[in-house]
Formats: sequence, structure tokens, C-alpha cells
Amino acid sequence: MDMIGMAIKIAILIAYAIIGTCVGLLFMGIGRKIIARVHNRVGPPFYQNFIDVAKLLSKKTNISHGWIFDLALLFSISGILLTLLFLPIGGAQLLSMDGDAFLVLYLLAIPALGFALGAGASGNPNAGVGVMRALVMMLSYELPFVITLIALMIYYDTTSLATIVKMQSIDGIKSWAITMPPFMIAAFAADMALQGMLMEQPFDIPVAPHEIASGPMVEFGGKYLGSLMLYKAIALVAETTLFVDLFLGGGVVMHSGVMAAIINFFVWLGLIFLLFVLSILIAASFPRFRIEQAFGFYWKYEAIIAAISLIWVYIMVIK
Amino acid sequence: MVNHPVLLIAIPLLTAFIIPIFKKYGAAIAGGAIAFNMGYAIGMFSHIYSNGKIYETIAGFNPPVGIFLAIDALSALLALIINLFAFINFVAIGKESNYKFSMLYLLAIAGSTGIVITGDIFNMFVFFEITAVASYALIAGKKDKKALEGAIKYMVLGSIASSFILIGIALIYSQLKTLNIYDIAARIASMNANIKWASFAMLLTGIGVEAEIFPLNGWVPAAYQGASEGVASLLSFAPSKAAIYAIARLMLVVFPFHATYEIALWIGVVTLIIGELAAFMQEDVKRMLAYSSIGQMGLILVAFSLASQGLKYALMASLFLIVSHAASKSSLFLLSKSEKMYGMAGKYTGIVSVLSLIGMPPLAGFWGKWYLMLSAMDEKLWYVIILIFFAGIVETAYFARYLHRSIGKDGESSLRYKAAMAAMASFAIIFGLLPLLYKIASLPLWGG
Amino acid sequence: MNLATLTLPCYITVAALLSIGLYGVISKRNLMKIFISLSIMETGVNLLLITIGYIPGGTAPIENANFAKYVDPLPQALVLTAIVIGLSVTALAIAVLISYYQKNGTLEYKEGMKW
Amino acid sequence: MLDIIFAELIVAAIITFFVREKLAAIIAFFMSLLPLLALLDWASNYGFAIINLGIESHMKIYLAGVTLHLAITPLSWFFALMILPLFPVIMLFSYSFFKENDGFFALMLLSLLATFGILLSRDMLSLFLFWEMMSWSSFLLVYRSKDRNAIMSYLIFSVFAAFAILFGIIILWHENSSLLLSDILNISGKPGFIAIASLITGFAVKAVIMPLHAWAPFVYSKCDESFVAFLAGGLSKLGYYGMFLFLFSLKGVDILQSYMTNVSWNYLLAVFGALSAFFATLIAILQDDLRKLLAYSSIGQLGYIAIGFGIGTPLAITGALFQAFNHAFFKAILFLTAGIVAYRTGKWKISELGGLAYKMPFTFMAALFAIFALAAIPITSGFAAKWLIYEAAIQQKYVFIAPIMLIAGVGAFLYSFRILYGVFLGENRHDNVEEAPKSMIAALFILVMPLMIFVVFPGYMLDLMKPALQAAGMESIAHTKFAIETSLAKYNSIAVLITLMVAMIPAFIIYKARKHRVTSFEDNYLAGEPYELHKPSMHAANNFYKPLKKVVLPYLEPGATHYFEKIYNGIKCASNAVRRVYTGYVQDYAIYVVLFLLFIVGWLIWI
Repeated sequence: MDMIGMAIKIAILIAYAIIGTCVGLLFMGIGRKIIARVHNRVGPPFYQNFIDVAKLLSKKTNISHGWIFDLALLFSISGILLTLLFLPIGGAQLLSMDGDAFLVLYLLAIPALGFALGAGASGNPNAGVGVMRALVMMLSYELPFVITLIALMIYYDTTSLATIVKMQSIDGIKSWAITMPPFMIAAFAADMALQGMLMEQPFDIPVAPHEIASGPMVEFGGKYLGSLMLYKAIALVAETTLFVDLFLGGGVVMHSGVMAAIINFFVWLGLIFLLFVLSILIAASFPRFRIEQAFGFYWKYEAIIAAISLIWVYIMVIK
Repeated sequence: MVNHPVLLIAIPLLTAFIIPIFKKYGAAIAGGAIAFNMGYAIGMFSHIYSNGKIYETIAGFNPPVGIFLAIDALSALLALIINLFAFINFVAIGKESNYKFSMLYLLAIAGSTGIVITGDIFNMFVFFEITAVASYALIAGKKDKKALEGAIKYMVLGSIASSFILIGIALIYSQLKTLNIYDIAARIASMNANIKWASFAMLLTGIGVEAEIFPLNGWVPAAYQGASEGVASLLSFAPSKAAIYAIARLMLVVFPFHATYEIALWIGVVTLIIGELAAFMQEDVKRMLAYSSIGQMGLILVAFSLASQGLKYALMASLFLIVSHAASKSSLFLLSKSEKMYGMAGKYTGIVSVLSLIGMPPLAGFWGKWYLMLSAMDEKLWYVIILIFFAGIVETAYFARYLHRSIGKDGESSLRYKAAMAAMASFAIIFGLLPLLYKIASLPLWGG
Repeated sequence: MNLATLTLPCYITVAALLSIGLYGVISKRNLMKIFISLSIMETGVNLLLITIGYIPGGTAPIENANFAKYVDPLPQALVLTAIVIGLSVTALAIAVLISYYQKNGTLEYKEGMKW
Repeated sequence: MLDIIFAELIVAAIITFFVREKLAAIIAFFMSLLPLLALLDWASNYGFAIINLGIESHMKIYLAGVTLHLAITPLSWFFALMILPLFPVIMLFSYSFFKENDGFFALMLLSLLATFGILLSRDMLSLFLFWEMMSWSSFLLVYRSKDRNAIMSYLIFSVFAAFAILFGIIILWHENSSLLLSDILNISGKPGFIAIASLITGFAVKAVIMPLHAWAPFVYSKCDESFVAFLAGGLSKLGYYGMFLFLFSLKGVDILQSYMTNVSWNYLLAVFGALSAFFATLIAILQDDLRKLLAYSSIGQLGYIAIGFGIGTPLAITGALFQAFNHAFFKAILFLTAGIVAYRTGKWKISELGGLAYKMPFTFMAALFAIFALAAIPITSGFAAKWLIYEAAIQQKYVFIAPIMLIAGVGAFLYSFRILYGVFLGENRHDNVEEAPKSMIAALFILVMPLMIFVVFPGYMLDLMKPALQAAGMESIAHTKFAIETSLAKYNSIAVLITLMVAMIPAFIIYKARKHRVTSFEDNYLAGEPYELHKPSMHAANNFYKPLKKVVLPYLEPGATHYFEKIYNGIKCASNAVRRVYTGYVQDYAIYVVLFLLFIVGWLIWI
């Protein structure tokens, strides 16, 4: 009995891992297409990324730089899958009852750190610079993001993402956090942070292809690069999902039944797609910041916006 | 056998006058005399510690007319400390000295011991003068410009001080017709108030010059800086300790009034602060140590003034502080012979001394500060506590700087010198571990 | 004559001697003069002691057949001691001053170790 | 038996002072195991029967006329469990670390004695006495560094701390007329408040809370690493032990919460903790000296413990104690790693190091694990600790503290990577470097073990601290072996670990599906050009966080050290003013004498 429940749960987890990967790769392809259209190009087909990954993973010649370099591969994929499974996705709780938003925040660091280790182990100075930029970016966008996160947490008096989603879905769309004025402000700040998290322009400083030869990825090729593309695809889904969970009720509009699960799933899919397209459009229309500018942007303007929402919420809660 | 304290004074005095006859063996004879004195002081102390006070009259005249020695455990302890350190110090420096030095050294020891054990106020004056004259000569003995300048400053202030002491004695005598301390104490209430205060002020000023309290201590930095290491070491444990003890007796036995307590307390605090602050910027080691001595004397005075309020802890504090200061400063002055430390022995001597001075357990200085704080808290002297803390931090700062500066190559020195230094510092440890001083404070003391 | 009228001039002299001595110490630069001033002070103190012990009409406290009233002997003993001490200090001072003169070529007090 | 342990430590200290360094290390190693034996024996008092030797749990020491009362309590047992294991490990590490003995082992044994004494003391005198003993024994170890700033700042701050503690103690003594901790029932009113504030200030110096941290960067960066491992790992915890003792065991927190205001004064402690976590992290990111970086990182990590104590709920305190335990071990590992690096290469500057990971894989692995714990990666026990503190802050709605410490947590990634990249990865700069000696590696891995255990079983840690919390009248929070549950959320370590393991499978399949060959990066990057040509531009670790530095540095200056220097200079000015009194003219001194006389006469007669 319990074994069966367990097995079902494991199956669901595996299914979501696969779905997440596919959705991520699909989105990336669509993103390339959208950007091409904005640039007035034709662009690659939307399934291009599937082909890319398959090609890279099946390459015969792979160059490694030692066992620490291999850690990048191992940790980036496993870490990001781990993160994804600790998020409530479209009404499915997955493992989110065993952790909370802080855990997700820190889980996101595992693949990043593994990736960074591999990049560092390659010994290429460009990789080092790229990782440095990525880390500084992380420090930058985390501040407004964390402040909005805390605003949500003290409002709902929980740190669990599953609970936050649940409380937002009591009344369907009407009870989503984003419907409340303070959280509108917060959502704006968090969306800007999301832009940094996704490393899209104007915050694609870490990879900056023209400056530092794609930064951390410079020494990666073959299966290593393929795994990194997978990582990026899943990360895209995980990060947008996090935003959806926090502000858009996790995409949950209905409560019980198989029908509800399917609808919720598609609402979630639609929401993360919208978020992704928004981010792609922003990326297509802005040039790249310098790292100091990005840091200043997040710690000055964004942080103040986020802080306003936090103070607002705090006053609401105290009353 | 060991209950004739007069020998403690008589032996060094007589030896001092014999030495010029046997010039060549002067140092050896002096060493023998000091060794005897030390042994006798130890014996006498243990005798008094177990059997109680000793009174001795000289030449058959009974007090109040005759000369009279009154020794309780406290004065025996002071005598012990003075003679003990005198011996160790002499081990370090005696061999290099000539017969004149040995003679003067003996006189200084005899005088300091006399101040501590006498029960007669005029005797005290005489011993002060003996000590002072010997000290002037010892300081000047180095015969360079600095030494002479130090000696002259000390002489001028010392002479003024002696005049003041004598005036104070005269004023008391004019009223009470007695010179015996306990006799005076018994009848102090019958004195004319103004003359009483005037005589106290005179005595305090006079003895205060020797006890290095502010602002009477102008001679201190110059004299310590000018004197040779051995002499500076001697000055730090013999005359100053005897003098501070004399002030304590004056305060506790003769003039046990609230006004005198307050004066001593605040003078002590001011001396502490000024001494430590002045030491803070000193570049010359001996001068720094001299100012530090001033600060420590202030601390001891604070402890004694609190003891005059009948606080047992304060008395313990003063005992621990005296021992700690005597041990630490004498060894530090010996150490100041060279800018750097003398190998392992010198390094650890310096460290132990400094740690004891800034009050680290289980060294004697720690107990001093601990009991001082307890008793100050008992009196609710918040400002005093804060000021002492402040002074302690300033003191720590310059001693830390001192410790850092003295890291380096070893200075040259004989084994005897090093051993003496280490032995002196070790008393900070020994007295910190033994319950001796704690027990002394609970014996019946001060009485007539 | 009573005690006060007899001793008052003495006390005034004591005060005068002490003041002169102190003034000398404070105002003079010449070390010899300073020590002379100190000696003057000592004289004043000695006089004070004698005065204190004085009893109107008393004789010297020397035991002989027909003395009945004598001055207090103790202060006189004290004064003797004090004089001896004063002498020794002065002698030592002069010895030190000779040394000082040999080193510095002057007896004027020069600013030396300070602060 | 207990008295034998004390005596044995003193004797061992004296012996090790005089013997050669290898022998001294062996003696010191075995002697420092004995207190641990006592700890294990006492474990049966708290429901963890391990061994039973019947070591008595209290004793009295008679010293200089006073009686010192010593006894084990749940609180001290927990802290001893965290601090004392460091000593044998450090002795083991130092077996081949030193060229000359020079009293290191003797002083470490004395430090051990003092630590043991502090933890066991049941009256304030012995607490203070052992505290001071700790101060001077560690000072003498600092003194070995011969560095001016380290020596001066350590001694001055130690004495300042001692005075602050002493002040608090004598006030409590006066209010309760007893020195025994069990007699301190009355902490109230103004004296109680001053006493507690003063005690906290004193302990904060050793606990390295900003702005009283100014000594730490100097000391940590100049002394022997094996000593600093104890200083950062163990000694700082004693500061928190003292805080816990007076705040929670003796209920000093009540007066902080009720004195004069509605806002709890305890909050200030949390604020200072948060500020030190934040600023120290930012400063650590910008450091180039490995030991300085670790020093500031220490300050930052210790800040979390202060936050936990400042929040003061059982949840927060659990997190703080957990963090303290973790920090003791991972910071010791990191400083020992720095020691190994310096031992093998003689360098501390990160910009001069690089590529050591392949040369010393074991050292790297231990360091990596410690860094994961430091950065609170969820597969380490470091996460559980910080998570508890975060939860507590959210629970109490501390909206100022929570974001600051979260962002400091992110900052930790930055300097963690700086260590990893600058020292162990990147360009290989050392061709002739070997793996560290076996004794050092053994020491590192002994320290890694407890961290490993509490990765999987965070619940065990909560069990260990349960007696201490109960003794302070606090409920332990709900937990199982693997999971911790608060009113806000739940953290299940085993779910994370198993999921990670399972998620490794696809990664591993990808990894194994195609072969790879290992190539030196020079072949790849330089494409055959001579290495020397590119050498200057190869190493990116030089001035690594330059862009961040440009933005942040103006806000970090002038820094706390600057203000302490100002105070120092102020005292210098005062000193200069005061010593002008000693004009050098004997005439002036004579005037002083006369004026003094007049003053005294005036005081006595007219006032």
C-alpha cells in the first residue's frame, strides 16, 4: 500500500523531471525564434535545442581537465533536477513539503557551484572571470529577490512554498499575491531579479559571448556542454516556476479532481511561458549592463522598490 | 630566637659601617648580611604568623618615651618582601658593585625595613632619612648626567619632604607629647582639629614624596631613568613600598577619619590615571616603568584607603598589589638593562611580570584587582571602578607595546642575573597560588 | 610672661625661615642656592621643634643637683638627630653638586629629562 | 579523577615545554584526549550512555585562599563537545607543522585547561579566573607571531573584555551577595541591566561581534594556523557560552526585555550580529590574504550565532547552537587547510596561489566539504543551522535582520569560490608541491566526520543540545532523526540527499555514455604557444572581485579599526597633555609639593 504510494510518487517525480527538461529545451528554442523575429531574422526551428543537445551528448571526442572538471557535469544536472523537484509545480506538490523557499534558494546554488568548480578547474582565465561575474550577479539580484521573498513570508506567516501556493489558491486568481498592491510592487522587483537569474540581457554579463568567450562555458564541449545546456533549460523552468509559485499562486486555479490537475498544469505552463517571453522581449530590446551598473541597479533601485513593499506588508501584518 | 626585630635594622646598619674597613670583601660581607636579614625576616614572619604580634623596646625605656618596635603580620610581611627582594636583587647586581655601593645598599635596606617595623613616628622619620640619603647616593652612583640630575631632583624634593614630616611630627608632639604611634592613635581625638589636620597634611605630603603619589612624584621618572637597573629595581620595591605602608598606617591607625579616607582615595585615583597616561607615550623603557610604578602606587593607595573603611577585601587587594608590583617591577627594571630580552628566561620573566601587572590569574596581580573591585563595589564607587578599568586598559596598551618591542635578539647577561630576574618574577606566581596573603588579611592587624 | 608671648616670635621666625627656604627652592636656578635654601628650611623646622618643647622658665634638661623645672628633653633630642641628618644630606648634596659641576661645567640647573 | 585530569594537564604542559616538538606533540595529543574521555563518561547523564568510568561530575579547587566550584552542566557539556575535540586534532596536525616547539604545545594544553575550567566553573570567580587564564595562554600563542598589531590588539581587547566581564560579575555579586551561579536569582533593575549589558559586551569581544571584532583580522592572519584553528573554532564559542550562560541559563534576558522600553534590548544583539554577518562577508569577499579572508568569514559566520541569541526564541537558539557547532569544525578545517597551504608553499596571498587541487586532492576534498558547510549548501549540516535561524527571524517577523543575513549567506558563496578558485583551481602555479603529511590529512578528516554525521542526521544534533535547552527552561523543537519541523515549514535532510543521489543517475549516465580524455588546459587554451608568453594574463584570481570592489569599497571605509585607532590616538593626545606636568624643572616640582600641601590643608580644614 505504502509501497504503491511511494512508487506513484517516484513516477510522478520522474515524469516532472522529464517534463521540466523538455519544456525548458522547447522554451529555449522558442526564445531563439522570438529573438530572431524581433531582430528581423528567420531564426532556427523551435526544436533546434533538442537537436543541439542530442548532438553534443553523442559526440565522440570529449576533452576533460581532470576529476574536478567532471564535477561540473555531475552536479549541474543533478543539482538543478533536485531544485526543480522541491518546487510545487502547477498544483503538484512534489517534494515541496519536505523543504521550503530557503531550501530552494540554497539548492539553486548546488548546480551553480558545481558548474563554477568545473569552470575553475579548467584553468582558463576567461572561465574564472565569467564565474566571478556570475557570482557578483547572484549577489546583486538576490537582494531585491530576498526582500520580496521575506515580504511574502511574513504576510503568509510561512516559509513553505507549498503553503504559500495553497494560501494563494483559496479563491483562485482573486487570492493570488500579485492582486495585492504591495505585492504588485514586489512582483516587479522580483521579475527584474528573475531577469538576472535567467542571465538574459541586460544581465547576461557572466556569459557575455563577445567579451569573455562565453565565460564559464569556454572550456566545455561535447557531453559537458550538452549537460550544461540541459542545466540551463531546467534552470529556466525552475526559476520561472519559483516566481509563479510566489506571486501567481503556482498557477493553481481549480482544486480537486483530475480535470483540475490538468488545467492547473496548463495554467502553470502558460504562466511560465508568459514570464519567459516577457524576459526574452526585455532581453531583445536592451543592451548589456556592465557588472557595476547591474550591481548598482539591483542594490539601489530594485532593493528600494522591494523594501517599500516589505515595509508596506510589515505594516499590514503588524496591524 | 626570631623575635628580636631590631636585628633586622641593626645588622645591616652595623655591617654597612664595617664594610669600609674590609673594602675588598665589601660585596661579600654585604651579601652575607642581606642573606642573614632575609633569613631572619622569614623566620620572624613565620613566628609572627603563628604566634601573633611582637613588641620590642630598645635600651630599656618603655613607650611612650623609649624607642619601640611593633610588628604585626603585615609589617613582618613587608619586611620580608623588602629583604627577600633585596637579597635577590643583590644576587643579580652585587658582584659587579664596589664596596661603597654595597654599603649604601645595606643602608637603604635597613632604612626601609625600619620604616616598616617601627612603632615610633620620629623613628620613622629617621629611617626615612636613612633610606633617602642612601637612595640619593645610590642613584647618583652611576655618575652620568642623567643619574646626577635624577639624584638632585630626588634630593631637593626629599629634603622638602623631610622638613614637612618633621613639622608634622612637631605639631603632633606639641599637642600630645608623645611620639608613639599607638599612643597618638589612642588620643588623637583630643587634638585641636586644625592642628590635627595640618599635621596630617604635612605627614601625607612628606611621606607622599617617597610614596610617589601625584603630584609629589616629580623626581620619580628622572631618578628611575637615571639610576642603574639594580638601583631602579631597589627603588621600586624598598622605599616606595615602605612609604606607602607608612601612609597606610597613618591613615588606618593614626588618622582613621572619613576625610582622610576620601583624600587618599581620590589622590590614589588621580595618581593612577596620571601615572598610566604619562607612561603611555614613553619611549624610554625605564621611564615608562617609572610612570607605571606611579600608577601602581596610586592603585595601592586606593586599596589602602578602602581598607581604612574596614573592608577586608581591600586589605587583601593591597597586599596582593604590593607583592605583585614589587615582584613585577623589580624584575622588569632588571630586564630593562638591554632593549631586548635575555633569552627564554628573560622572555618569560618579562611576560609573567607584565601579566601580573595587568591582572591575569593566577598571578598575584589578578587577586589584587579582583579584591579591589569587590571592595570598591561594596562602597558603590562607580566612578572609581570605571577609572580603574580605564587606567588598566591604558596600562595594557603600553605594556603590549613594550612586549612587542622587546622581541628580538637576546641581550648579553650572566646566568646569575637571569636567575635573579626569574626568581623575582616567580614570586608573582607563588603569592598568586598560595593562600598566605589571604590569611594574613584576616589576622588581627594594626592594633597597638 | 606667659608661654604665648615668649614663643610667638619664635613661631614667626619659624614661618619666616620656612617661607624663605621654600621661596629659595622655587625661585632659584642655581643648585647651590637651592640647597642653601633647603638648609634654611631645616633650620626653621629645628627651631620649631625647640620652640614646641619650651617651657617658660625651664632650664636645660641636664641632670644636676638643683634643677626642678626643665624644658621638654625629647624635642631637643629630636633636633640633635635632625641636625645630624640635615648635615649628612647637605654633605651628600654638595658631593653630588661637585660631580654635577664636573659633568656640566655649571651649577645652573638645566632642563634635562622631562615629560 | 577530575582533579587528576586538571593536574595531568598542568604537568603535561610543563613537560611539553621542555621536550622536542615531535615528542611534545605526541604527549600533548594523548593528554588532550583525557578531557574528552570525561565528556564521554558524562554523556550518560544526558541519556547517551557510551562509557562508564565513574568520573565525578564536580570538584572544588582551593587556590590562594578561595574555593573554586567546578561541575558539569548540560550546557557546558554541549559546548565542551564542540570545543574540546579541536585540541587533540590540532595537536595531531601540529605533529609535523612546527620547526621548533617553543612552548606551543604547553600553551595549547594550558588553553585546554582553561577552556575546561571555563566550561566547568560554577561560580563567577572561577569563571573569570579561567577566562583570564584563557586570555593569557592564548595571548602567549599570539605573542609567537611577533606582529605588532596582533599582539597589541589582542591583549588590549582581551583586557577590555575582562574588565567588562569583571564589572558585570561584581555587580551581580553585590546584588546577590554570592559568587555561586546557582545563587544568582536577582537580576533586576538598573544594576541588573548594567551587569548583563556589560557581560554581553565582554563576551562579545571573544565572540567577535562587530564592532568589537577589530582584533580578529590581525590575530587570525598573523598567528600559527593551527592555533588560529582553535581561536576561530573554539575560543569564539566560549564567548557565546558566556552569553548563553548569563542570558538564558541565568535568565538575564528577562531584564533585557523589560528594562525601561517596550522594545527588547536583546534585539540590539541580533542587529549587531546581522551587521557583522553582512559587513564581514562583504569585506571577506575583497580580501587577498587567505587568512584574512577566513578571519572575516569567521566574523560573518559567528554573526549568525549572535543573531540567534538576539532573537532569543528556542528555535533561534537551537539554530545558533547548531551553527556554533558547525562553525567550530568547518572553520578549524579551513584554517588548518590554510596552514597546510602555507606549510607546503609558504604563501598566503590567494593571487599567488593556484592549481593545488590536483597536487593535494585530500586537502582539497576536506576544504571543499568545509566550504560547502560554510556556504550552507543543503547537502551539509551548515544548511540546517542557518535554516533554523532564518525560520526564527521570519517567525518573529524581524524584517530588518532577515534580508541582511540572507544576503550575507549569498555573499558567502562569493568568498567560498574565491578560496576554491584562487587556491585550489585555476592555473597550476606550483610544480613541486606534494600532498600534506599524513598526520595533517588525518587531522582534517577527523574534523570532517562530525559534519558528515550531522548532514544525514540533523536530528541528532538537536538531541545533543536538548539537555542544555531544557536546563535553560526551553522546549526543544520538534524533530526526527532526519527532519526538523517548525511552525513555518519543515526541512527533511534525507529527502534532499536521496533525491540528489537519484538525480545523479541521469548525470552519471551522461557522464559515462561517452568517453573523454584528460588534457592539460595549456594545450587547449594556448594552442601550442609557449606558456611563458601568456603567463602574466593567465591567472584571473588577481584582484578577483574588482568590479564589486569598485562599487562596495567606498561604503566599507573607514571601518571599525579606524575608530579604534582614533581612540588610541585620543589617549595618545591625553597622554601627551598629561606628561607635560612633568616639566623637568625641579622648581616646578617643589611648587607642586607646596600646592599639594595647601590643597590638603584646605580640603581638611575648610571643607
